[in-house]
Amino acid sequence: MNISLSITKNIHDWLFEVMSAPFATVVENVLIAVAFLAFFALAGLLLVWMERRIAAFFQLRLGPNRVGPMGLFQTIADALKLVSKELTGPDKADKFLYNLAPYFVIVASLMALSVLPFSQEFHAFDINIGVFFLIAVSSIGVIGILLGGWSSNNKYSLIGAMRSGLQTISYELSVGLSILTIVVLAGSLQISEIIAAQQAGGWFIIQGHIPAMIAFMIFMIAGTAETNRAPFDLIEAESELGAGFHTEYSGMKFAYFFLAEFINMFIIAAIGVILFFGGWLSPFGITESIPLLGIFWFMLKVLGLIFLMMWFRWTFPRLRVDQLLTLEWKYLLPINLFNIVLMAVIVWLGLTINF
Amino acid sequence: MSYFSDIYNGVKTLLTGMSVTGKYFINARKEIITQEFPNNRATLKMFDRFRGEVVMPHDENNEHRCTGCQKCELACPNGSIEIIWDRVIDEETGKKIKAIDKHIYHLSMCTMCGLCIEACPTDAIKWSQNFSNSSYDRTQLTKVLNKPGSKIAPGVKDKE
Amino acid sequence: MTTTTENNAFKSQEYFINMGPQHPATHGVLRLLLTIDGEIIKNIDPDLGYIHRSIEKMCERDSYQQIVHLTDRMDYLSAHINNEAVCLAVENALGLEVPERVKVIRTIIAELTRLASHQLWWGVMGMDVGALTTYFYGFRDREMINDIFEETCGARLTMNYNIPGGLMFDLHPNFVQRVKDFIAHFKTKLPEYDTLLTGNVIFQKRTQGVGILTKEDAISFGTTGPVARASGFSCDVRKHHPYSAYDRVQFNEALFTVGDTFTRYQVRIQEMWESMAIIEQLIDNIPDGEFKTPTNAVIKLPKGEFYQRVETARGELGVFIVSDGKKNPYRLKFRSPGFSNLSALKKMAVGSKLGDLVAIMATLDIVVPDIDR
Amino acid sequence: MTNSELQTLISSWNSELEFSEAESQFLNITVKPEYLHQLTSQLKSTKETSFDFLFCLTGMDWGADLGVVYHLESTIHKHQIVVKVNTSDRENPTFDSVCDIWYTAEFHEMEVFDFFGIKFNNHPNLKRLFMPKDWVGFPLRKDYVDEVNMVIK
Repeated sequence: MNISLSITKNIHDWLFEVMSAPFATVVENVLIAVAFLAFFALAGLLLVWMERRIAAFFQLRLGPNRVGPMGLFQTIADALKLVSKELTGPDKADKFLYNLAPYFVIVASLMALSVLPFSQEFHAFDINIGVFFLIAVSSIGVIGILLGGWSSNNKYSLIGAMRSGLQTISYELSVGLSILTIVVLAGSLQISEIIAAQQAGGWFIIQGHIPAMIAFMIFMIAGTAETNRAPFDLIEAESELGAGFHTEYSGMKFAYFFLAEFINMFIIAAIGVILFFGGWLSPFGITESIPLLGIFWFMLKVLGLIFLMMWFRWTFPRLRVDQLLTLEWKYLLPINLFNIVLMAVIVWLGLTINF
Repeated sequence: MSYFSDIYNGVKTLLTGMSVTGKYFINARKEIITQEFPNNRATLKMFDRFRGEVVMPHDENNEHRCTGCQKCELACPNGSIEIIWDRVIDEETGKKIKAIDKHIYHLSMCTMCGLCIEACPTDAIKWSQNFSNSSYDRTQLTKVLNKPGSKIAPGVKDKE
Repeated sequence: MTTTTENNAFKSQEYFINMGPQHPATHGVLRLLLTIDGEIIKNIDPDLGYIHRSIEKMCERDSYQQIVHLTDRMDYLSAHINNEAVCLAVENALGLEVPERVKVIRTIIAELTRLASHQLWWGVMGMDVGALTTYFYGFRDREMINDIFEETCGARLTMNYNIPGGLMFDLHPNFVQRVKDFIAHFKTKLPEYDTLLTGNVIFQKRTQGVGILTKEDAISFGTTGPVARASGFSCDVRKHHPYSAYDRVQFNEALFTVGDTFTRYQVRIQEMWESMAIIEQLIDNIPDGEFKTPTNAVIKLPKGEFYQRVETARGELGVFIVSDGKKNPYRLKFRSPGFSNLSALKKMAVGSKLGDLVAIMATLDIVVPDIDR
Repeated sequence: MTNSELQTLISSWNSELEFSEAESQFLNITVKPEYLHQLTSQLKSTKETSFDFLFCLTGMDWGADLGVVYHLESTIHKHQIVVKVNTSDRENPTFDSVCDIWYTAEFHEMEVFDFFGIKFNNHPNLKRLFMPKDWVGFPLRKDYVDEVNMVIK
């Protein structure tokens, strides 16, 4: 027996029952925006806490443990501190762009968030080009970083921004191509259909076996680079550039950049889960009948991938800027192109593993 | 082909690195070395030789062992010690001898080199293991080591 | 980034960047004026003196006992070795023979200091190339050495344990056992350093072939210590001019030939093994005896010039005392290893990238108070 | 080479050198400023001496004279020597730079200039290295007075 969740659909129907259509649309959009902003803030704070705790355990430390149980409220305290701080900025900065930059970063990650399905029929926006939309939207963020670095009138920021430009442009390719590999397997760009295909025939990482695993590895590497995290944190590179592009930002504007980094990490992990690990599907279909648990499985898998990214960060040294490009153009890209062909051949010959 | 062996070796070394940090992550409970300082203040004990600050021990009769010979003052490289002394008449012999009025110690100028304690011929000053010496007021770092009304212990003489 | 009229769009746009005095990679208040073209370094002009305290001038004022504690504040990571240098210079000038026990204890503590310094360097090296976790592993092991120092000398960093003529006080009874425990512990942890960082492909790519210094340049720039030995310049004072108990221990001088950042890294890792070997040879046979030879309360050196060389964790420290027979030196010059090593930075780093500069600086193992004095 | 062999060899190059072994553990050569560069480059380039390692360069204020002391070592023959050069000109003391012979001298000569005000000809970048650019006086000279910052015991 299937208990249909359909939360979003129910709310949608109810809104359109009690109000006129244009008004309901406005209310619905506002509700969605508020929900996502709340999620943005909460998930960001939780991820910051998680990062600090996990980093501490890797480094034989305790991490934040004073504010709240296990230091859970530490990041909230930090956020409050950041809100109350004065917003200082360099005198000769390009004020308009300088102030605009953090919002670009935030808007980009919020837009990407909107197409993620948290469980069956529990998403804001199930567009039929979902994956394409994700790739397109996630590249907007770099404009914010470039603007922020350029307009700060600081040479360290500028170097960071330029590095971010070349890094994102290069690794966008790898993210796109590895996603494309899975699209070949799924035969659709719509996220709900991708998950449906995995419900029918097993998670894509098993279904597509070798090429899917290669694609997953490339996706994780390129995804880490996309989110500008170590070992690809050249744009911040605290031992080289101080703080990179956000050197001159303070208070809440800095916090926007900071939170956006963590939300981007969440998004990359979520895409990885949707494409390779069956989204909100439970392993072996054990809780298929209770769609509400889909949220649990989805978050669990996402946190698993986020943990992997944190593990990368706290283990590896940083790459140099030319090695970053070598890795992309000499290793990831050719392998990726070959991988797509391999996947196409496997799909064509029907060599996928289906349960 | 070196291209593929490069990839293989690269991934292998990365995974070995991750295994080291991963091992520590799993054993984090045992391995954590952080000391939670203000919480363990009561149990935290310094080593006997720890150089906290210079003190002058007094016995139960409020007597110290300082003869006012000023050797510590001379030995100090930074001028952290100032001794204000006077001549008093010794009760036993009736001769005039030196006696300290104030043994002033500027903790703010002290570099904890220990030369004064080495120089002291009568062991009048020693290290205390007191480690939290910070203060909001600089004047509190200037200390008078001999207690008010204290006297020199009988029998303590300058070695000539 | 001003362009003059001569500069046209096709000329490279060089610009200045201030690296420091407040910068994470300069390890203190060192300021480098970099001329950069894109990411490529065109020129480096160090600007020193942000923590210059005129220790040489202060030495001309102080007595010989008092000078010792000033040297703690130079290269604070090899504080004991700096102390030893001044004490040896004074003892040699006086013709004072210190007891065997003192020589052995000085050597053991000097090697522990070297280990502690290299552990800190290893942690910071990892941090500079972006692997933050190494910092804490390095510090974990260093803490054990600091505890040993604290128990015996009373201080963790600026120990001031040496005095001219011997030691300030005898070893703590726990010392031998603690050192043995530490050696046993660190022998299991040092291979971990290798698996975590040395073998890592990213680290190797970051360091191999970066900042190469040839042997001729290494000698000409007066570099010493691990920096010079990575280039093949055999300059270990412990081997060539043995002092204290170094003439009776067996150890290998870590010598490499390539002279890049990676070999400088390897030299220090190997030196940690050698230091442990030296300590193991000495720890079980510390001779009994006095811990100091009595000296006059006021030490007066005979008229003349005295030079003492020791090997600190960073290289050769020279103490040049010119005495006119008074109780304080007429002139005292410290030839600090970091100062000469820093002068080779320009040779190593020009033409490489900004990220390389950070790696090169990390393997120079700069301690700014040592350079500024 | 032993000190006496070194002395015989080096004195054959230039008759105006003064040798001394008193009050020092090294062989000391005192050279007139005009012969300094010639002597030092010869010390490095000659095969028998090949002093290729300048391990210490010290500025000195001898009271009346200002001088520089060069500690040299040969990494091949392992012998050491000290070269001294003095001038009585306290207003404008000038020596030839040796930083074309040993690169390390570039920094050390900057240091000597900073503390003693000794100028070096042909030095590529002679500037105040440690002290602020606008500092008046040369702190390590014996006649330097600074009533604010100096504590005299």
